[in-house]
Amino acid sequence: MLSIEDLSAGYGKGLALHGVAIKVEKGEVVVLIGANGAGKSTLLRTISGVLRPKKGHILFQGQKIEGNKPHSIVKIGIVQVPEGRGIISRMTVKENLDMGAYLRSDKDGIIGDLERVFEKFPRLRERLGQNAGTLSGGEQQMLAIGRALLAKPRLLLMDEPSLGLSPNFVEFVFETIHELREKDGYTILLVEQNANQALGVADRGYVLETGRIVLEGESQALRDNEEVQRAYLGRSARTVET
Amino acid sequence: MILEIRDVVKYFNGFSALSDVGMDIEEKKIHALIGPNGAGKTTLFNLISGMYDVTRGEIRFKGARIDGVKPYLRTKLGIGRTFQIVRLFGFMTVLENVMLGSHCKTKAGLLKTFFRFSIREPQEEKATRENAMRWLEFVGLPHQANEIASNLPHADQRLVEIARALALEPDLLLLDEPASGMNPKETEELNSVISKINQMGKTVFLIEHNMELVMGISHVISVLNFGGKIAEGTPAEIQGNSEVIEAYLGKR
Amino acid sequence: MILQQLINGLMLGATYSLVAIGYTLIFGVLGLLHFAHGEVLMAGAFMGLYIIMWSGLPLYITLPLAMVATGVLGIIIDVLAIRPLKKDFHLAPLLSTIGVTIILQNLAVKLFGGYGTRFPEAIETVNYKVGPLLISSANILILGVSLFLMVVLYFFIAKTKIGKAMRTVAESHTTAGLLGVNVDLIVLLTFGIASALAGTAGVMIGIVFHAITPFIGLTFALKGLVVMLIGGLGNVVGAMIGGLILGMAEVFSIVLLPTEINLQDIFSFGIMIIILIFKPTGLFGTRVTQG
Amino acid sequence: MDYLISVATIAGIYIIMALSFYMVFMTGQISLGQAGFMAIGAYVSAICSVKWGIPYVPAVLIGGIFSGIVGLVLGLPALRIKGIYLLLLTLGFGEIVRVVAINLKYTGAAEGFPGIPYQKHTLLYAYGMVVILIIFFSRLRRSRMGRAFQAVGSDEDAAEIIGVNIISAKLLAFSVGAFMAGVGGGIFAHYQEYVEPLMFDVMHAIEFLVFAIFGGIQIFWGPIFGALVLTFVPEFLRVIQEWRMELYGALLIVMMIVRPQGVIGLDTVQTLNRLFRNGLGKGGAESPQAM
Repeated sequence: MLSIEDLSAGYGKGLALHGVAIKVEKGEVVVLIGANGAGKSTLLRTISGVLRPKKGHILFQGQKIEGNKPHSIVKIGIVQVPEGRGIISRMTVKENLDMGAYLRSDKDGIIGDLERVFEKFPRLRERLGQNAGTLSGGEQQMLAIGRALLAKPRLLLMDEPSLGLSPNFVEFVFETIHELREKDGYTILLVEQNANQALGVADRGYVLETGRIVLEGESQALRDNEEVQRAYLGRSARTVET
Repeated sequence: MILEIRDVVKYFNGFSALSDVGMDIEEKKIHALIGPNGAGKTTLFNLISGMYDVTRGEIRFKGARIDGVKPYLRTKLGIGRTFQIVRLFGFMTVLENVMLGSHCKTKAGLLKTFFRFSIREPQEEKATRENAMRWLEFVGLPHQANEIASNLPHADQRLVEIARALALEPDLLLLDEPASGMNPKETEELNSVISKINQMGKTVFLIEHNMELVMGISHVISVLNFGGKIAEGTPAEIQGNSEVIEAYLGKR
Repeated sequence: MILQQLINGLMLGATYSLVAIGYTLIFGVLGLLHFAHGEVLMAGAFMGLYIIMWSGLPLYITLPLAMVATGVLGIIIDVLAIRPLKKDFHLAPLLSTIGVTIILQNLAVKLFGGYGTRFPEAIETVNYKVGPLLISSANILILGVSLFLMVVLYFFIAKTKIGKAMRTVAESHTTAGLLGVNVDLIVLLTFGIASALAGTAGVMIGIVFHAITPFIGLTFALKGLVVMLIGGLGNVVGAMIGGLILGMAEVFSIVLLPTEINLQDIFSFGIMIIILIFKPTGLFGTRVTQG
Repeated sequence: MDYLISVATIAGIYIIMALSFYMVFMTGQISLGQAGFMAIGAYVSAICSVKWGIPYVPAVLIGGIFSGIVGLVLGLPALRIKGIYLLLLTLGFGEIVRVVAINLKYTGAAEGFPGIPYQKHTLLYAYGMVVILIIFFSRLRRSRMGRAFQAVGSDEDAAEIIGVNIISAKLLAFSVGAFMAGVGGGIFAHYQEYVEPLMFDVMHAIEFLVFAIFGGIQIFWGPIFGALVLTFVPEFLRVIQEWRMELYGALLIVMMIVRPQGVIGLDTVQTLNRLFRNGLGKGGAESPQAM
């Protein structure tokens, strides 16, 4: 569905990604893990068109999309739940959700999807008229996910959805991701620091280190891989004892 | 103890970024601060250097309270720092950037700058320049002295920033993610620079995500998660701490 | 007497509001102080003047035409002087619009001369006596049109899809893009709307004062800026209310202060400087209106 | 010949004004009040000469010092605000100075202040001042305070963490800039033999800004170059003279798009330095800093 070849990108003169290649098949949950500054968010931002790639190709359903503007990327069905949630704090929860359906004009479809979002996140219905800026972190994350779902994504990109959430909400976010895939059949590309839990809900994963893919594989294999532990805690293979 | 952090609390518009954090930084040690994104590490640095004020709690430097003291005065007391995203002064040469580090150790005012009869370089200026040059050599970049700072490669800019902080001859050096965006070879160089700084008898307090670097050079490591300290100890202790592993990798 | 001044103040204030809304819209969406906004108003006044003179059509047709023409001018400014700028010098947009200011003002002096140009009688002057008050048809027109435009704009921003998109862009260009909003288009539209409002204000100033000069831009730009500061940067409702406040304050200052020196000129600047020093976030806070 | 001298004299005064803008800009503050400071210097020195019979040099200096003090006072509130707020504050200040001058009977109000003794060696005095300023800025550039100013202009927070007292740096830059503008005003007044409020309106402040921005704002040679080129070239090309202001405007926009650092940037100076050294075969024995 999504196939990235030899992608290099970065801010200013420097490069944050060096020849990255990944693939996401329809119906899969794929996770990108790696330490801070490894280039995970840069990769998502490049796919979404916020950042122009310096080299390489991004193919979505066989179609070249690199260099397109963000709004046209959304139009073809790649929707991102941005890092830091990207809530429009000075609008109400309802208006935020309306913005999710910005490019759609099928009124009935939107109403139906809105109901499904409320089923998933009943809390949002209660807060409908409230200013989104006053929501708690967890509620904002629900709003961000709900809003993205309203755009009818074919591929959902999620940038660190568990970041800054309390442990209970972290749990909830991963349950939601699991459900999105199992029940609703979404294809998801996920960026996470929370490696164990992310690999728990994903089919496959890639490990990024200073802008390069250093490891890829099935989730279970990655979970047991010592390299992954090392990347996070700097342990040499010998001292691993988990 | 060169730096004592006592029950520090920081709120931003009602959100608590740090809650009751306490930490002691021992003199002449390399002390690392680690933790997942958003744990409050940079916030703590900003409180120490004075970019933010604490909501509650106190910070002592060499025994005297510094919370509430203006940032530039803390610098004068001997706290130097670098930033997560490099902040060099772009319109200036590398050398000038490092010379700025000596600002609070020097005196010449505007009048003295202008009203002098000799066309020779003033003594103080010469000393400042030579001092800056020494620090550039220390980080291995003397050949870049006259380059415009923003034209340097990223890793070199980081080193210049460290040289600038060193030029003010701090007793405590705060390094905020010095290795971020560096490749393994550059990280290696950085590693040796940090060790050298420590060998000169300076205390280094650093935030870093590159665990190989952290585990390799730190004497003590403190771990922050959700604005609170969850662990502290030697690298070996931290690597074996299950709470830390969970904070980083998540629950299994 | 007081009531009569109140009417005059409201009328003056309504034009200020229209100017300030433009400033505040552009500031909200782009974070840019559109220095040339006053000159856009001046250009709008002259375009209105010529449209009225040449076409001889009634005002309810020529005014919208002038609005469209000024809106197009605003869009041209965005395309030529704002969009091509490099992003890494944060003062570039401000300095670029200062460039636009110089060009527009001096072109106007060449085209229309440095002195006042008589503004055609766009509407028949009728004075209505309501009790002790004397209300002219121009008064009614200006108040009516401004209030109408403000209400329409308010609902446009609060309720429509495009209005919400504008507020999203005002909050973050990146987020807006990720939601499918064509950010460039919204910015263009914002320039268009803001400029059209300034054009309206320009035509009205022509109708009230019967003459316009190439220099009215700066005067009204400054008033508009004062109003934007009163209302808070990026706050549309604040700009609406702020305009009325300044208008009335000015009118009353003429009544109450000694007349031999023209203190009212200093008056607005005085207010501006006091606000800048003591409450730079404005009396109503800095934000875009909420729905 | 007389004509050439008069153009050169005006250019010299403009160099002083462009440098006064640059002085303030070094610390990252944009001032649209430089014409106001110029006016203060012009009027005060004129009063000294005309009313109290003080000789030329002290009169001009008193004007400059008075302007510097006003700069200090205006700088105090200016410390609390930045960016466009500061721009508006200085804009308002400039206008207030002008309006006060229009109303001040003591100095002839709007009709102007005539009878200022003519200084026939103005050319020498103006360029004498320019030379002093060049020495000042080149010494400043290689000094602790100069670097501090630039650091504040480039990144306030980082400058403070490095140990710079940003408050005193900004205040100092503001009042020294005002002093320069005041001296420029004094020289101007004694060359024109009379002054009137119209000479110091906002458009003039903007003109000084254009000189500096066009020439370059990374190093003091920029404003000097800008003021010289933009004064001389229009004088000798009639077509340009007529369209001078429009050209300034377009130049400002184009510069912002193509080269926001101005014609003379640090890179230019470095290249020249290198050529110069290689040409003389000197190697790197000189102080390694860029001029």
